[in-house]
Amino acid sequence: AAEKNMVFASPYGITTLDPSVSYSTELTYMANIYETLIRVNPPGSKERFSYLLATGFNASENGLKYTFNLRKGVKFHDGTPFTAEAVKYSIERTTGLGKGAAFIWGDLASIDIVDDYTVTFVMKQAVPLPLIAASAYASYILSPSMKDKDTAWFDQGHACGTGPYMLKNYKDGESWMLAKFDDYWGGWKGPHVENVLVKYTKEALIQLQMLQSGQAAMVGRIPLDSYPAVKSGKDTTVVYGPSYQNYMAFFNTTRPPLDNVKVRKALAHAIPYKDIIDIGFNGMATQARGPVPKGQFGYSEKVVQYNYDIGKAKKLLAEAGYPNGGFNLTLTYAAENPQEARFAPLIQSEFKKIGIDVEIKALVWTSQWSQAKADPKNAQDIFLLLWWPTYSDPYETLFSLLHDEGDKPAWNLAYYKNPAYDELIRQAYETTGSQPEKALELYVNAQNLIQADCPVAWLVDIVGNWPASKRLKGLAINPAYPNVPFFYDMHLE
Amino acid sequence: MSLVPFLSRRLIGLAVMLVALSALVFFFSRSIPGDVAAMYIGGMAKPEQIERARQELGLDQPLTLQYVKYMKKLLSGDLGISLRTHRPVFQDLLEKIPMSMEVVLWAIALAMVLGIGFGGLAALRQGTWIDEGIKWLSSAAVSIPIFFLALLLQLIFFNLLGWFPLQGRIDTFLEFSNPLELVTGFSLIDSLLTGNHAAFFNVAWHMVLPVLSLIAYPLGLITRLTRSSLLEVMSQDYILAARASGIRESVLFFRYGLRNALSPVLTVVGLSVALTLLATFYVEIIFNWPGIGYYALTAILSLDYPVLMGVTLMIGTVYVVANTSMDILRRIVDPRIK
Amino acid sequence: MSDLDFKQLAEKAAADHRRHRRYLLRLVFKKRAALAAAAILSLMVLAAVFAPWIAPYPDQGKGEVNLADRLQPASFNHYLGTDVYGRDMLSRIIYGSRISIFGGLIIVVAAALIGVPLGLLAGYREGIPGAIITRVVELVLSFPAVLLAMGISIVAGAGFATAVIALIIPWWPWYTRLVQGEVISIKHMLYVEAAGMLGYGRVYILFRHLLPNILTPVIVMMLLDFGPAIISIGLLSFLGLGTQPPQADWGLMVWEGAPNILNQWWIAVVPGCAMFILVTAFNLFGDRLKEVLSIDSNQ
Amino acid sequence: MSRACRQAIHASLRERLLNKAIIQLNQVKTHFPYRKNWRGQPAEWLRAVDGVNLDIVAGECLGLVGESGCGKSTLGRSILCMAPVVSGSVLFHGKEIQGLNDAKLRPLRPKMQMVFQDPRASLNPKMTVLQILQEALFICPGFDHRRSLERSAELLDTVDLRPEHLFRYPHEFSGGQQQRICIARALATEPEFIVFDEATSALDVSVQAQVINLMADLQQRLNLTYLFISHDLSIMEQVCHRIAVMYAGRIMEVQRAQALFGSPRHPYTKVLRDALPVADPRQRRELATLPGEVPSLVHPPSGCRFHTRCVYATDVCRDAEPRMSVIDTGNWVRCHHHEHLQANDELKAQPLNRSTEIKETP
Amino acid sequence: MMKSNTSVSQPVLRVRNLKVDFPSSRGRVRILEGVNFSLYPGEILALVGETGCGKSVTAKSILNLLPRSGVHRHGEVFLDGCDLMKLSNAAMRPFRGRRIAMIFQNPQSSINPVFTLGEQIFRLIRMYLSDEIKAVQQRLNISGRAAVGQIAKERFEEVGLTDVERLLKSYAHQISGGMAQRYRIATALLSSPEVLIADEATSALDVTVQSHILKLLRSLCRRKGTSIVFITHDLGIAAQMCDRVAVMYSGRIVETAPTLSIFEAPRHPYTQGLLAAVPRLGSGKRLANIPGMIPDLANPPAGCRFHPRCPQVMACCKEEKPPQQDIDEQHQVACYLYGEHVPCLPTGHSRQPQGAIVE
Ligand SMILES: Nc1ncnc2c1ncn2[C@@H]1O[C@H](COP(=O)(O)OP(=O)(O)OP(=O)(O)O)[C@@H](O)[C@H]1O
Ligand SMILES: Nc1ncnc2c1ncn2[C@@H]1O[C@H](COP(=O)(O)OP(=O)(O)OP(=O)(O)O)[C@@H](O)[C@H]1O
Ligand SMILES: [Mg+2]
Ligand SMILES: [Mg+2]
Repeated sequence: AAEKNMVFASPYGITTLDPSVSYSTELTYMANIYETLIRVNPPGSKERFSYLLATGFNASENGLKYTFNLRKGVKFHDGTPFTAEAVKYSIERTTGLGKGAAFIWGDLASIDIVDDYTVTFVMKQAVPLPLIAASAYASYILSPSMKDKDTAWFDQGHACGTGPYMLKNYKDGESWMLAKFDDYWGGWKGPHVENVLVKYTKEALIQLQMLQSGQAAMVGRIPLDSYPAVKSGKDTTVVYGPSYQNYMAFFNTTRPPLDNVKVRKALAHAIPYKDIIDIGFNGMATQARGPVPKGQFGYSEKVVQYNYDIGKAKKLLAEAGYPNGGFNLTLTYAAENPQEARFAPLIQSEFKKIGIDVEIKALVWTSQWSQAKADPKNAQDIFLLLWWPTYSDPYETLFSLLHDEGDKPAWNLAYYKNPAYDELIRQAYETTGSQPEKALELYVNAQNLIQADCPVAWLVDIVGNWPASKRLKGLAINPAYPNVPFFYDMHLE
Repeated sequence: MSLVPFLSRRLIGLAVMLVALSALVFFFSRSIPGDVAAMYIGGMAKPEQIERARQELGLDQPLTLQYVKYMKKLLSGDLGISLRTHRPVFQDLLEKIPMSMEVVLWAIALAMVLGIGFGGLAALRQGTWIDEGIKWLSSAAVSIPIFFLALLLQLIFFNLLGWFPLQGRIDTFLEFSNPLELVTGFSLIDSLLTGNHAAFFNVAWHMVLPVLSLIAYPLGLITRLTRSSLLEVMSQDYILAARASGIRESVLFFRYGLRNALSPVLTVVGLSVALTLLATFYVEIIFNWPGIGYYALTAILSLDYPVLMGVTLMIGTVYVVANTSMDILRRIVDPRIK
Repeated sequence: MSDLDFKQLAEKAAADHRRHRRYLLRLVFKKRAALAAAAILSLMVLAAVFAPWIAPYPDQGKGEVNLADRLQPASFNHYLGTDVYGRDMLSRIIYGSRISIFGGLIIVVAAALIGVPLGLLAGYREGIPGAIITRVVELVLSFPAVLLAMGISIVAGAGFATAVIALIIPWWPWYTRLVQGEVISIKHMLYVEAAGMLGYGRVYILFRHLLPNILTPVIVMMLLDFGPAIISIGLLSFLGLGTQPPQADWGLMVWEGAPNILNQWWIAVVPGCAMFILVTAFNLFGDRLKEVLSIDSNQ
Repeated sequence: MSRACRQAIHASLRERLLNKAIIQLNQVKTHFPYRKNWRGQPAEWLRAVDGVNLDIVAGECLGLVGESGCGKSTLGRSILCMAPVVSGSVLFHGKEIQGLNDAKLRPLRPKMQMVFQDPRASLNPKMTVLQILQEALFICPGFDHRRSLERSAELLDTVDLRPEHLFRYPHEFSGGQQQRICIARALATEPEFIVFDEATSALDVSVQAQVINLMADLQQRLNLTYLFISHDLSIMEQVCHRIAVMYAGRIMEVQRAQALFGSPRHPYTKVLRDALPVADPRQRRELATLPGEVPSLVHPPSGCRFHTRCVYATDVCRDAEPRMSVIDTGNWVRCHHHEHLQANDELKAQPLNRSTEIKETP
Repeated sequence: MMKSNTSVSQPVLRVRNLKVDFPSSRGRVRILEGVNFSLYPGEILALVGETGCGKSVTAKSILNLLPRSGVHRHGEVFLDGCDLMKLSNAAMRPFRGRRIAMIFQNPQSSINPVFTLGEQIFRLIRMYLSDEIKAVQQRLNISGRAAVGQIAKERFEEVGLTDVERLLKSYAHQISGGMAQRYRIATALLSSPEVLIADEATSALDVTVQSHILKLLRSLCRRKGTSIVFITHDLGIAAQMCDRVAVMYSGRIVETAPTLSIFEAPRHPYTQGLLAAVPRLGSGKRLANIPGMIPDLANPPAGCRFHPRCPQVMACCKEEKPPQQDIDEQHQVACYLYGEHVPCLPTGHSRQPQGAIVE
């Protein structure tokens, strides 16, 4: 008999349970409790989208109007029937609150209810609305019966979506249960996990032990060096898949010696990509080729890549007037991120070989960020960053990270200024909906512009993974929703 | 002499201390670089969003005004809202404190009983191998870093021997069959209150290793102190006089000597409470114990200053309360103390 | 009386006092535990001082990665095995002793340097200065030290220097307390009054009479604080708030090694044991010294 | 010092008293804050010395005797301006020294010194004898290291110690030797006046004899004036010219030493004398006792302070403070009934309030 | 003054050749080197001597109160024919307090500071006087508890302590030295012991209080038939209070005699020196003193330990310990100057000028 209960030892905590506000690790659970209208399918699938609460949509000619047909007979957890009103209510609540990832709806003009099961989104600009509506954040549909409830109420451990699971027994910071919602529209025929106990577990070591001792069927993160053992374990395995997450190192281009493009290039050549992949990620990464992760729209082999070449690095340094290096740089990383802690010393060690002393500082993320933003003159020289797109379109990444933000950037921490680049990506964005090929070409050009100036060293694209029990079937990774295990698709043997 | 003025003096002291403490924490935590509003919004927020949050949180006002507002709210038990979880800090603390205090109190109580026992035994058998053994063990106990001890205990008792559970306060399978329902937050008490006996024993079993890790330092400290204090007391005139009047050695030791030796021990017990509470930071990480330490640690890593303030005030209060109650005990035990 | 005369007498007395000190030292080492502790301490101090010459792989001790030899158990090439980056554990331990000993020293000395003068002042001027200092001491003591240290580490950025500073801040009040108590008990001693009766002022009395007489307990406390200070540095490093990689700090090494403890246990256990041994040695030695000093002062 | 010699001094004392006393105390009151109110100001005072008049004549040794805690040490300290005198005047060579600031007192300090009961506690354990003596010497002008060495050796010689002791620490000496070091330190500044505060109480009989002999010799040789505080009357008789009897912060009687023992004027003195166990088994007698407890110095008894424990007390004792009745120059008593007492030793007034006396059963 | 009939009755306490070694940093130190004395029923024996000569050690070793680790005791202590030295610590217990009681110098510090006087004396009453409790219970028809209180009250009044109720609830630090010492006397004499050892029982007290205590001790002991060993360094007390005096010097009793003969005709040079150093009323003479210092016990002089300070030292004194000699039946002295065998004559030992003892 198949087991209905499973334990998930998860390092992903909950910062808020309000689906309109959620913009953090709780998405791991949100996507199991709430649903969006549509969902992006992993690359290589037959269809681009799966249809959840919507059964289909069509766009107007100019790309400003999208009409969605909604699924009938769907119920919220409290029994409220799902209608177009719920869609309008949910999205307007999100934009009204204006928190979290609400900005993705920035170009929304209005939502019009056509009838109970038809709704129209009117946009101000031609944006890829289906991607937005499929976003892992800010696009969940919640029950209009929760109208008088505020964020605080949700944060007490309440939820009311249409997803296959209901939130139960919520103990903040300890554990919570995702329990089967009997009236789920998908039904419970076939093998499905019915109850998931999420055991909040921060330490990788403990997750490993829980997995190995059979206390957990899947975990979020295990010590890097234990992947081989888990992969080849008797009862354990690791499920891999692409993720649209990548690591990068911003160079502070406002200050010598990094204001010299040759120095930056030298550094980009001196980064030990292979070591970072092998040791920093235990092989679970590929060398990045620019800001757009492999598999995502906008990625292309045509983008120039910097390879590890210490000879070239030395030569470039000499050309730049630093024949034996001889300068110091500071590198900061987020203290919460064990991955960065692990590979930062590799960079440091390698840079030492070309005569550059790197001082590594672990700062709490917000401190690191503030330091980088506040004043370029006092900012760190190298800033390590883990990035993931809010929805799977390159524009957000390219725009956020490198468009000219002046002296008070939010994300352009290289202080990179290139009007040609800004123009290129704007054009690409606007053509995405109508001429994808043209858009891709523009994006490649834009990326090569960046590579020529080398304000950022693109380190690695991460391979997503879930260490899990061999008995757990149906676990897969959808790069558009990194970190979301869709429990409904799983079952235990 | 009497307890009432003493207590009221201590209470006033406590209040003053907390005000000072809160000011310190407030201005200190606000001097930490990091955009609080951005943090509150979370993720990759847009500048206008951050600006809105800044206003919402009142961060655009002068710092002193913010402090005054904070204090006003504090008086009504409102510690503000966590920037990270967006939940009221006070409520979070109410949930987390019992979880940590449960282990801390067990550790302290056991450390006190065992420490006084071992210390007494060592003093009683001064110079013998028992004394030597206890001396070595207590030296070792205060010398081992808590995180290392916890790791070792886990390695030995879970991985090698499998006697004790790895993590958490209750086995996961019980969460399906007999989920722990919280009433007071003290899981042992709650499991009894809700008649959940399976959970009771399970929770107790889960507590063993964390308590063992926490106990080491205070136990060593108390043992050593009891021993030396008792030895000093046992050479006092009044003990000699009592012995000369034919009082039985055991009575002499455990009734006369121990009570006299207790006063410095109690001081250390008081200090140990706050110390052990801090030590839970480590133990909770290693044993995945969802208490205040874990909570504070997460807060600190995300610069969640309302939480930090709450935690600091709480630990400061625990410190003062523990010390005060130990002072009261000391006055009861030793009438000479003014 | 001729000049020579005095010199001889002084020599003779000095010789006697030297003999007494030697005798005390012998007394300290009469206990085998103290002897062993002292041996370990001197070994570790020597190792720390001469690290570049002793460590088999000084560069790895300083942090250079050696990816070819990752995660190796003990062997003739690496007596204590290697860590995640293939660095020689023995070299790391030797370099780590520098941080522990040096950090402990700075913390203890700085805490004493801040705490002692304040304690002197608080004890000697019991009025308003005394009351203020006592309050401040209480306040700082009631502040959760780890949180404080974390806060400082965050403000100033984690690192060895900030960790040390972060630890000094909650540390000095203990010295103030100790000294204040000692001064209050000493300042009513008759020899202090005698000096006052000769017409000497407060400052003179403070430095000539009070300071020398509180020094012994302060030094004993410093010695006994060494262990806790070393542990505390490790505690901060363990949380990632102290010394930063690739520096070799024992607490940090335990933290780095902890994820691998199931398979490559030595990466975490060796530095943990090193710390445990060093701290135990300090404690045993400090205890014995305290014992002997108290015997001496009873004489 | 022979008896004849002492009598000669007494003869001249009378004249000198008329001329000049080295120390004159006039209504000196030294109060310590006893309990503080909520504002931290003293609400009650402990009246350790409460209106003392006393003259100390140059060259004499004045004894001060009394129960423990009656204020003897405090009086000694008050003379040396080391206690919080609240009112009254202290004249040194006719000059007011009470209330002077530290700077003004500094030149006077060397002229007055004190030797304490506990020699061990009065020597800094971290200083050698030489350093201790040098500390005293360097207060006086004109001492370099050489001079101070020589002078220190001289001082040790004066107190029968040897130069090699200069480089030793106090704990290397016996109690008697330590006390001699204290005396040497007191002598170092060439004082005119020394207070010995129970300087021999902690010493053994034989050592006490050594120290007392030394004190007497020094007084004669260096023409010093002593205030000799003790609670042991038998020693006082040996060394003092006059004795002052103190009770609960007041001086009750001042008399020449022999006279005090022969015919005590104050009932308290009488008790003190009769309670003394004399080291002569042939003179066995009933030792006198005092009923009741030592009165509180915070709330001292009204009238005559001794009336609560005095067998001769009458109503007047309770109500009125007795005057100083001068017996002859420099000698006086404070008692309402001293004349009757003098006339008739047997006089027994109606006892006022006495706690039960111990009944001796056969 | 009654004089005990020492020649007739058997001694109640007999200490024979008591030797005590202490461990010290410089090796073993012989603190007592053969102490002999007897205590007769009803008498008060004064034990006098300088600081550190071993008076307290003698007292403590009689009751086996010395620290246990490393201290060696030899000799015999007979109480009524029973050798206390042979008893284990536990077997000593029925003797302590019940048959031999002890009072210490500093009364306040010998009362446990954290218990009320009542709590402490009640425990002792229950321990010693179970019969009397029953008797009182029956006589007054009250509970056991009340009977204990009643007895405590009686005993307090016996030593002249009034306001009993308050005292029973007081702690040591709340009462004066005189009261504390009276309380100690009351507890020491609870069980009417045969022997009371008073170790400097009045040294910390004022003269007037001292006389109270002395009177009290004498009268109570007379009444209860308790003999006293009164340790003191005040020869005045010895002269006034005691029947016999034993003079101790550096771990040995050098002279024992009835009070009168000691004071009138001291034989041992040390006794002579000691008496000469005592200030006497009306003598007006310069005090004599004994030159030199008490010997370093870790490195004591050979032979008679007094010889380096003795004005009449002889060659033999430096070699061998002088034996105890009888001057008469009640007067013993340990000195070569007396007795039948005088092995040698005084040498021309260099003496310091002030050392001469002139009578
Ligand atoms: N510095 C002080 N502060 C407060 N009270 C004091 C101080 N010095 C002395 N006293 C009090 O003053 C009273 C008299 O003390 P003092 O030392 O003068 O007595 P004494 O006669 O010398 O006694 P003793 O014989 O015990 O030395 C005592 O009750 C004492 O407690
Ligand atoms: N517990 C001990 N350990 C080591 N030596 C001790 C101990 N008790 C006493 N002594 C030593 O024994 C010697 C005799 O001490 P004791 O106390 O008997 O002297 P005492 O005659 O009572 O002197 P005092 O008049 O000062 O009370 C001293 O030299 C003392 O140092
Ligand atoms: Mg005094
Ligand atoms: Mg003694």
